[in-house]
Amino acid sequence: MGSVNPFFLGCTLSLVLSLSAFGLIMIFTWRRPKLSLAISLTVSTICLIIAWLTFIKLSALKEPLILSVDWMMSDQIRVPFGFLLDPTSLLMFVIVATISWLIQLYSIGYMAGDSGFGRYYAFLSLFALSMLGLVISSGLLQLYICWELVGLSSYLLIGFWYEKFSASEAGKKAFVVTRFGDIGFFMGLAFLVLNFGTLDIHSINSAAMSKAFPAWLLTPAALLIFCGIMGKSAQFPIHVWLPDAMEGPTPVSALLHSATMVAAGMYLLTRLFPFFSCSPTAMTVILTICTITLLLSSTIGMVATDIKQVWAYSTISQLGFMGMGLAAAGLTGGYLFAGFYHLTTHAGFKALLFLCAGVFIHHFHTNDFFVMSAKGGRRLLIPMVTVTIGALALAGIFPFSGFFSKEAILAELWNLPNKMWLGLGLLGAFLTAYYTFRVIFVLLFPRPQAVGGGHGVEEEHGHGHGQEEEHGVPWVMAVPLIILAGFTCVLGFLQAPIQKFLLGEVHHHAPNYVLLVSAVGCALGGIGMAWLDWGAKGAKWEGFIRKVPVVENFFIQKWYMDHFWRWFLNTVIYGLFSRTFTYNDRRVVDGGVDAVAFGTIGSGRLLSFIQTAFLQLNLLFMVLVLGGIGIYLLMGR
Amino acid sequence: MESARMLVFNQLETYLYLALMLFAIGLYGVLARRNLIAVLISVELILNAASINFMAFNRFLAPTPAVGQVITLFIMAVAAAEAAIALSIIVAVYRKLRSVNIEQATELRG
Amino acid sequence: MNWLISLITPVGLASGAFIMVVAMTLLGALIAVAARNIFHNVLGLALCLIGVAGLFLYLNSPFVALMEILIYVGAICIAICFAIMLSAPMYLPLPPRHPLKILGALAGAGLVFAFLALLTKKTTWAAASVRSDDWSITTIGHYLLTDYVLIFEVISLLLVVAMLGAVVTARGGRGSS
Amino acid sequence: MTEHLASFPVLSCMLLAPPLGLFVLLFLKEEQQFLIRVVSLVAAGISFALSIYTFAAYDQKLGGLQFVEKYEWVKTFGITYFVGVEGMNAPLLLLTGIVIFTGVLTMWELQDRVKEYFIFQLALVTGVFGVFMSYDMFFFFLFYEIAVVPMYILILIWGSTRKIYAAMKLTLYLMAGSGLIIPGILLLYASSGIFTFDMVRLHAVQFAPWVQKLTFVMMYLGFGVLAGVWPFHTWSPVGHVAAPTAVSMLHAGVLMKLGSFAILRVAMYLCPQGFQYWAQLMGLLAATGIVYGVFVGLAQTDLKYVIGYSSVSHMGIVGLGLATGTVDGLNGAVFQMFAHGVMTALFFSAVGFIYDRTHTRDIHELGGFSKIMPVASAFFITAALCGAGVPGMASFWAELLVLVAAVKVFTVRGLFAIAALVIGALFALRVVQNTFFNEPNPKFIHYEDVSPFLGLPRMILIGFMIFFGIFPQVMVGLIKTSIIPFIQGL
Repeated sequence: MGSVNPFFLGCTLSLVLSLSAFGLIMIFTWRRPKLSLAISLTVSTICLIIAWLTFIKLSALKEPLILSVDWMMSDQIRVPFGFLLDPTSLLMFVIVATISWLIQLYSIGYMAGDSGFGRYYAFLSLFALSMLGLVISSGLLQLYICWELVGLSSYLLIGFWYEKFSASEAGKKAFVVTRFGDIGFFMGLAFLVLNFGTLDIHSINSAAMSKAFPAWLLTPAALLIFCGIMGKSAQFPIHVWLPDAMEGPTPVSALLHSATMVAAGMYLLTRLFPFFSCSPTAMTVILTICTITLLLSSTIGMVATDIKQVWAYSTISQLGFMGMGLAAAGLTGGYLFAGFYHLTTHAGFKALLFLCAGVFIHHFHTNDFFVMSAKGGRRLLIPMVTVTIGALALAGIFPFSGFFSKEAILAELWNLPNKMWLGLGLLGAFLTAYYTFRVIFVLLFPRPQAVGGGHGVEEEHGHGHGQEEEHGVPWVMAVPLIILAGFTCVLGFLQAPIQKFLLGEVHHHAPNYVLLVSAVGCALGGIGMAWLDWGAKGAKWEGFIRKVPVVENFFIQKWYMDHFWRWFLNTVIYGLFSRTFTYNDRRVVDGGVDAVAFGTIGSGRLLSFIQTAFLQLNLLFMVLVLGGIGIYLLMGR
Repeated sequence: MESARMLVFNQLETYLYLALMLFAIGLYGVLARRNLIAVLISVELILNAASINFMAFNRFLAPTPAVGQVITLFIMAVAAAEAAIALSIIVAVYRKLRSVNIEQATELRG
Repeated sequence: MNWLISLITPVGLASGAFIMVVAMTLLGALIAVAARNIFHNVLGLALCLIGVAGLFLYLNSPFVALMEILIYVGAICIAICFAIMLSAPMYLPLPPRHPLKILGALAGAGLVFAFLALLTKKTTWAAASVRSDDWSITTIGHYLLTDYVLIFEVISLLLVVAMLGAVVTARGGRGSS
Repeated sequence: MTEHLASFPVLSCMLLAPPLGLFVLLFLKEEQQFLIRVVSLVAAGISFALSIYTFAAYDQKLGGLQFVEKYEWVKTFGITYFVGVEGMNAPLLLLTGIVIFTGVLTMWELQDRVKEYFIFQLALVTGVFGVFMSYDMFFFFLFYEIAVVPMYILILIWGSTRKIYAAMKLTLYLMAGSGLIIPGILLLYASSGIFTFDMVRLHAVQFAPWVQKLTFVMMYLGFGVLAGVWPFHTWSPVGHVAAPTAVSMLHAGVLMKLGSFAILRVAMYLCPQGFQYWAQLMGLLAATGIVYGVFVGLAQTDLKYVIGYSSVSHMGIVGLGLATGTVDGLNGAVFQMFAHGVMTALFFSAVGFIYDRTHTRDIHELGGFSKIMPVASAFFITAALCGAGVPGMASFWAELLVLVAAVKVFTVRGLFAIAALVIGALFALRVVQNTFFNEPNPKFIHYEDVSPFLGLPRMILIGFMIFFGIFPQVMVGLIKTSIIPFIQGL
């Protein structure tokens, strides 16, 4: 076995180790927090090292490295197990490994004393396994498997505090809703494998680039696969699971929202970018859906009072933004860089924002940022600074990372012939800045009397309250914040190197000053608007949207999407199909069988009247019949 | 010899028709009589009809004339067994129903 | 008078005796099924069986005829007499005959008779080409203990079982003494 | 099909170990409970070990029938004792070994009529092993009936909810099925012209099309009853509910596979034209069963009913795979038989543990069991996730193969079956949420968790499930060796 590629070995090792960490903890050490932590963190560190080593060793790679072995070889369906190591996957590999390592570190503090500590780390290992497997997998089917595992681990982690009804409900919702999208993905895969023959990402992309796909195959397959992306990346109309997903522990939300679960969708879009861009129809659909998502989630974010919910909606809107960037690039023949770059930067600052929120929540035992503010949230210095950095990045302010990536996406939108998309993108940027700084200003300028503006957000409980009185932030929680804040600050200036790494060359555009000014203007306008509403001395602490109560209510009700799905589930699935089928089973199928049984018994009763027990009568009939038959037989002779 | 063969008691059919009559009379008894003992007597008639047939075939057709006799003996043995059982059943039925009328033994009526 | 003289010839005597035997058989059978008194039935049966024994004599086997009288008349008829004594008293009034039932029984018996008569008539009875004329009792005994030994044993088993069964059944089943 | 004779009668030993154990049990006293259990366990263990051995020692390169034993039994009727292993029955023998072994361990705590219970269970298993390894139609049917009949007694004596009704219903259904099978078998036997029950030889006979069509539909319906084909499925949830734990395990885990396996082995193998004629109907019924099962299961409140209907749905996947008549589909169908068997056994094993303690299976009354019995809950949740088609478990691969093949052959039905996956997930998670999550019911708070010994059988089941989930090629490669010649023979 001397000829095994070391990279293959390394990648496999990281997956196997993560899996065995999960298995070990679940089977043996789940009752022992310290041991579980040691196992999980060791594995995570090894994965981190492998990821960075692979990244560094392969950074000068010209051609994508494809390593694969057979996994399951049926007749027409062949699933290889392998890795496609190209710049995109390498970058993502590093990001995932880093963020999951940071979150494991952070969770030491956050989850300390929780009764399910060991289980928590087992699930984190599973999450790492599935996400690492996802980003480097060479075939779509392997990707789909990891994709489902990501869904599984997010289900387990969102519903981690299973005693709480809302948590278990949210976990179920996340799994089922994303599964709803995955059906499309699966159908797309089936369609593709039956008509194209292979699900190898590289060959699909090469075939797409050489226009080997007929349109009848391309567009349906692309749209079906996009269904899966919609589910995972929480795009309209199946975004409803993501806001609820914050029922899990906050580090999980950070993981989910930054580098793993939701990123998986956009990552897949990036991965199959050449394939998708061959179908303008599909790209237009994607663009439309992402734009709707962007606006929808930004407007809901404006009225949410739960800090995690605001960040959740901001995630959805940023994902929509990435999708827009990719779709626009696809339509104009551009590059995948902008969207993917935003995915990268977003991973950093969104993890940062969630971890900061986690510190606040951990400290104040509430999710409502109005209450945090009243209790003196701004006195927590490190998280306050870092959350502001994250917010600035999210709003797209120079020199933070978000600025650069948003500029890149807006540039792609600029290239579209229809400028409506650009306008909507700018509107999204404005709203993003507004709701982000609504949170920041509320935290910075507390007004104790205003508590109660919240809508009864429940306290996140379940973890130990041992260090209730302990002031300050434990270092295991602070270090990840600082690291991530550092990333957020520097990542923007690495645009050119990253672009070179991803695309192999740097595409210099002449700076588009109109776009620059309008984008920055929108961001600053949003911040200004937030300042007027929430920050300034005489601000009313009322969103400008309150002037139109109907619209505000519409936003507070989350565009009635939750209501719609709830209605759909209760009335159509449970009420219509399930009830009808059950009734049919009981009455028609079972009833039919019982009717046959009773009919048999009844006819037996009926016929039993013939049994008079007069033996001679029976015998007489017998004799008569026998004689008759005998004579009949003899007649012919 | 020729005339001897023509004699009525030297012809197979005579015995067959005789046995047949016996059989029909027995059958009539089985079908018509109400007394269980009378039914048993009728059954004995039927058995005898069979015996006669065997003996007749034995006399006129069979290659080895001992075989039919052996079988007739068997029939007698079986008839004896049958009679013993049937009579004991009759006694048991009488004890239970205080009657040997076959039409009153109707416990199996559906 | 010629026929009277001819009666005294061996053939004539044999024929006359044969007619008597046949008459005994049929008369006995008719009494056995038709008489209303159950005891008369038994006597009719006995008469019939003696007739059958006579037939067996005509069929060339005195041994079987002897056994017929011994077993049937001697044993079975006596057993039936016992059964009559053990069951319903004979002085009880008999229920009236049911004409429909008689008619049905006649029809059934008649139909079967017709069928079998037709069968007898239509069949060509062919004798075996080679026929031995060994009618001796020795041969019968020989057969019983060689070719038919299994049946013989089974019959003896049957008799034992029947006897036991008769005893058990007549006793009134388990538990009663 | 080439045949490779065995030097050591592995299969006969596997087949005879349970009846031998049964024979020993006859001489034990009811009071010697421990000894009774040990004897049953040893008997089951021998079969289990041999089934693993055949699975592992089967030579995939050589292919064909291996471990063959063939003795003439009744020459006049052409009946031979003919057993063997090939790719399609090796997994099922392994499955039977796993389920009987874990089943005996699961029933370790049984107190009521222990001796009789294990006697009947071993008798049942003898039949199951016999069906899976027989290549003679006479023995096939004989063992089939042996497997079916003890079920009646097992449910009637050791069962629970509505057991008399359930046992009667199950038996009548299966007997009605047999009533269709026997004429089918005899028709084949009579019209073959060679008067043999040997399936390999019968396979070479070209039956007239009408014979094939008639026989196939009779056998499909007859065996389909046991396989839980919609709409002949209603006996199965009722039966599962009434049966004691290990019997449910055997019943849903193994017995239902007898039906689907028989459809594959007898009906499709001997009547290929009949299969082609009826494939559309098979596909339709199977797809209906898949969708229907999950929807009905969604409305159930009894844990075992829920699992029962999930079985209907999963067996629909087996049926759909068979109906496709492609290598992928059949691979998937056989794999699904195995995966579903292990999964359902785990399901019932976990439910049985909880029911034995709490005496309720109403999901509204249960709740928060993850707090009370974390290990028992983990077992059930694992099974539920497997049922929801999560990758990493054996059933994922099976469903993948079947569904993709189904999309190829019956596009619309295949798409419906895929869409049922989401309801399947909802269905599994709803039960998990109601039973194991939320606040615990205070009534049950003091119950103890699974002991390591009783956890062992469940761990074995999970182990197999995950092993074949991670290394599907071990299974698919084996199944493929027999499916590819099978398809070529169609």
